[in-house]
Amino acid sequence: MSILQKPFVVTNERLSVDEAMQHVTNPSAGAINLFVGTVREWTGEKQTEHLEYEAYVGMAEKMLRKIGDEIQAKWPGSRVAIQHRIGKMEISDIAVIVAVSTPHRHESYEASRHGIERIKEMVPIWKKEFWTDGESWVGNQQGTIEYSKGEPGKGENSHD
Amino acid sequence: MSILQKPFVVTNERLSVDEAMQHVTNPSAGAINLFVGTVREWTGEKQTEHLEYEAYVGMAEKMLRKIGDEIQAKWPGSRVAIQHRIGKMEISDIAVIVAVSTPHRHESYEASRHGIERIKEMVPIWKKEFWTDGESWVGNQQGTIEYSKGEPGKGENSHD
Amino acid sequence: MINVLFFAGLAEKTGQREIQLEHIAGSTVEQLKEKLMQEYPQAKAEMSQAMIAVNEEYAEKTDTLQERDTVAFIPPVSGG
Amino acid sequence: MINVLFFAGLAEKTGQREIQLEHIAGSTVEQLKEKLMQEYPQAKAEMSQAMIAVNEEYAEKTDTLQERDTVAFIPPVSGG
Repeated sequence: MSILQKPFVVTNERLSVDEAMQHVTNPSAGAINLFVGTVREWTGEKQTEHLEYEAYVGMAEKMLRKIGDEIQAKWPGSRVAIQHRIGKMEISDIAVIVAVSTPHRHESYEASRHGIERIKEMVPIWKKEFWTDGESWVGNQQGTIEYSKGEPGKGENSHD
Repeated sequence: MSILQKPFVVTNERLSVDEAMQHVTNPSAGAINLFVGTVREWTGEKQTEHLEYEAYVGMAEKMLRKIGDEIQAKWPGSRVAIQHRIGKMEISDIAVIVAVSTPHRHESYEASRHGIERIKEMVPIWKKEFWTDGESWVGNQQGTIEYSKGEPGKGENSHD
Repeated sequence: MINVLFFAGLAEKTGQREIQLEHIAGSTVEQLKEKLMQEYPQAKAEMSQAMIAVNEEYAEKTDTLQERDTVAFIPPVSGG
Repeated sequence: MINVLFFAGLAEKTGQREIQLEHIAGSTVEQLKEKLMQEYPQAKAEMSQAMIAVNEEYAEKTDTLQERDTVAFIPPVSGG
């Protein structure tokens, strides 16, 4: 069994939108929204050569499942799969897929958006950019984000 | 060459999200949003057995390209592919794929949403529902939609 | 000669998918529509709801038809 | 014994990915953090920014640690 057969997974394997979609396809669904995060070459003037993602895998998968539960509670009838790749990635590689199916299209966008925003808030995965002129971990260079208390999105000052 | 190698297409062939995504993947993209419309079995109390889509193919493809142009004008740097299947479709089959890539995630949702809304407004494709208890063309049973003047979304009373 | 296309429910109501009409060039889109509503009274409701495309572009009621135009009656769409 | 995990920039700054600490059970999360900031002064800024997870769940500063807990320092995340 491929690891991609798990709907909530953090893996070194290449991700596939077809496989992610299969997790959420079902007869009650009229709409499926797939958000795919890919490795972008240019960020302003800076050129990315490649990226490396690191994760606290066990906890990250647990948090992905938690996000899935949140979505299913908020959008009844939805199905969710969230897959994140880690390790070295080249330009245009798929880093993350959020797949959500719902009966109607409006909620598929809302729910998918909720998924990716929550990933960026609470899932312990870190991106290291390898620029043409250096390297850096993303997320803490500015020092503007402080997690002072408890779970992100629940604490009083969890996100800048 | 498969017809799916055209980014804006109306076809009898099965659609593939992997193939649609390939049309929009590029080094400037950090986000790809794929909206997938699938055949839903239940609409309230009514059960769908299958669907048939009919199109004015030449004009429909022209309108899909026009929607792509609208998106690229409104969200600079975006790339778009829109593929619509016609003919007989079973439950869970893919009827339409809207694929949009953008540098950042927010616009990928906005642009994709614009795409599917415009399809439902202006592209000459018609759905016939084959219910367990009868059949009907969708869109005009209510008599509530009147297209009195010119292009939908441009005329004064184009959409209910 | 002008080519006229019917689709979906309108094709079923008229029993036609495509017809050719002579001596129509010079008329407006609206005049053609009225003429066809008289010719296909069983499809009158659907025709009045339909938009009109000329040569694959949505047209205004007041647009004038020309020889060899293709006119399509577009019932309310339901793709997607 | 308590297990402590460091990730990403914090692993680089401390030079450690995982350490074991004795005689910590009974302390709060905040007390452990302060202790480690003294032990790894070069990683003080990163530690103060980090969230703490205990046994794979985000913890409050005032939570009390127990024998065999796994404590993870979570620098600001950047997945997605």
